[in-house]
Amino acid sequence: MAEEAGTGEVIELEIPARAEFVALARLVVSALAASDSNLADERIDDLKLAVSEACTNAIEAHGAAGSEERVLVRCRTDDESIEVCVEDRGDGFDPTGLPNHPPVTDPDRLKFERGLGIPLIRALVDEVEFNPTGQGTAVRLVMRHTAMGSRANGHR
Amino acid sequence: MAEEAGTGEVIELEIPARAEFVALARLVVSALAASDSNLADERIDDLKLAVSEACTNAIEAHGAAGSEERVLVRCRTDDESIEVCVEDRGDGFDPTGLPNHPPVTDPDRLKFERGLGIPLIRALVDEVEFNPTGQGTAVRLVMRHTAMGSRANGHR
Amino acid sequence: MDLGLDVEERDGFAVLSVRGEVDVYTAPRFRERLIELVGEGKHHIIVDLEGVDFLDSTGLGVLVGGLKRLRSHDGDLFLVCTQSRILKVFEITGLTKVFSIFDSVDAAVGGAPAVSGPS
Amino acid sequence: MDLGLDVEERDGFAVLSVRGEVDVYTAPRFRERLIELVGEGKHHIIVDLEGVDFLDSTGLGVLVGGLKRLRSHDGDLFLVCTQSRILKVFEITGLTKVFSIFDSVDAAVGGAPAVSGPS
Ligand SMILES: Nc1ncnc2c1ncn2[C@@H]1O[C@H](COP(=O)(O)OP(=O)(O)O)[C@@H](O)[C@H]1O
Ligand SMILES: Nc1ncnc2c1ncn2[C@@H]1O[C@H](COP(=O)(O)OP(=O)(O)O)[C@@H](O)[C@H]1O
Repeated sequence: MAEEAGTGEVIELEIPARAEFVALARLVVSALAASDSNLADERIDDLKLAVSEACTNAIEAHGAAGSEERVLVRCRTDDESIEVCVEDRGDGFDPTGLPNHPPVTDPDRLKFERGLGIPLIRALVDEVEFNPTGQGTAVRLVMRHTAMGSRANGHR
Repeated sequence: MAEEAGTGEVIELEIPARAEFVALARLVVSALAASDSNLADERIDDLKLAVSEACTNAIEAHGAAGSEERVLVRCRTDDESIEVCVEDRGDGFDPTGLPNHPPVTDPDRLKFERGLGIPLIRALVDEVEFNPTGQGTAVRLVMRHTAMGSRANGHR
Repeated sequence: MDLGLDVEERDGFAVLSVRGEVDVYTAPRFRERLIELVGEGKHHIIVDLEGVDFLDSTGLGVLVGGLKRLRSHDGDLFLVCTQSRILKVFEITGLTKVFSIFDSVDAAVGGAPAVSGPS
Repeated sequence: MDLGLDVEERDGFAVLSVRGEVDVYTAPRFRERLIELVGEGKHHIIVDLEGVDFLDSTGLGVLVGGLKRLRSHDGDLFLVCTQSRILKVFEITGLTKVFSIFDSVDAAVGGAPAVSGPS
């Protein structure tokens, strides 16, 4: 849709903080990314997955905080990249303080059914920031047109 | 997506007032409507077309008014209906003052390549309102679950 | 969003096959292609809408404009369409009485009676 | 959004074929179906992911939970997956070393060497 767009088009989607709406965020982001002829299909899939993880976390944060507010997904496309910002009104968290998983070779690894979302996000997109907003968290995901090497092996 | 949703879920999409983004509005509305098991496919198509017409008019109104602002598409789903409101920042208009087309049997009918959007909208949805907002126009489209008879023949 | 526009010659007709979504964004390309064809002297055009997933009033406007242009050259514009959701748009706007609509390109080329059209 | 969950018996394995998108919305149904199967005494389960269009960390969590549960019954959970975009999710998270992943249900049933898996 944005193939001939100028720089800095902004598209916003606001969804209820409920699990069934994450699919809508994926749909919008992948349609936008697909209209950007500078992004390969594989990188569109990566962005879609990262957005899905961020929206899932946002919705869970609203659930934990008892917030009835909606989650905002703001997409910005320009000549160099597509940026997706997922803003929630949850209680925030410290992304540097997340527990490390045991190595996959350790049988204890199976104790961890959760905690895979943020490592995935970090591995999939070119840039990620977790910003406290005062009211919650804004997760900013950037996918650049010139694949600066997807960081598929860069997670810890 | 909203199949198990309670009443009054609100989803908002804000798009740049550019022709290439109308497809995104269609995509969101049809995904939402499709997740509502109470709407038949045919009525989903009707709503999608009506929304597309309203967004096209909104974008053209922004173009005419020189507005750089975005167009807001607000969807509300509840137990009885799906409602889509398209809000623009254009110069407004009088929907009752639109010219009547010559009857289709009149050769002069071919002079009219335009003016088909609002008659289509009126015919496709169960309810339509054109509300001046002070800053532009809000077009409210309602599709009810119990087909109260699509008004396919009710246009003038 | 891609709009497919393929042209083929069939027994003196130019058959323009449209694929994808015809809306305010893609309609200008459709209009230009039609005008180009008329400019090349094709005055009997069949527009095949079987591959169209979506068509709104902007698309109808392009077709009405094309028909007007062709009539002024003593030509004609036939449509091929069997999809009910596309036909519905013509019905609501009364344009089934303006366009000759056929079930297939073969029917349109072969001069079969139109499924609907001007009387 | 529908999640397809079909179960079939194959030579002592229960084959659970998943279709559609596995995310935070649909994962609970997937988890329940797995737990149900284990409860019915199926301790050798093959999860066929070939019909899955999307799988996120919630889906991975369901599979890890299923594997843990089956191992505690001396059973196992095998995966069938050849789609690169789905395999990628297992690779990034290191789970290719945790699950035995096969090219086809036949290969998984027949005891062919896994394409990847715990060493
Ligand atoms: N937007 C957020 N707001 C508050 N806490 C968050 C947010 N995102 C992540 N977290 C915290 O970080 C943890 C790890 O997240 P993640 O890696 O996605 O795994 P999971 O969601 O499966 O626990 C979450 O359990 C949650 O406590
Ligand atoms: N949202 C709007 N804001 C301002 N004017 C509008 C709006 N919607 C429709 N109009 C006016 O009504 C006219 C008829 O609209 P429509 O029936 O959709 O046909 P078309 O857009 O092809 O002209 C438009 O040409 C425009 O002048």
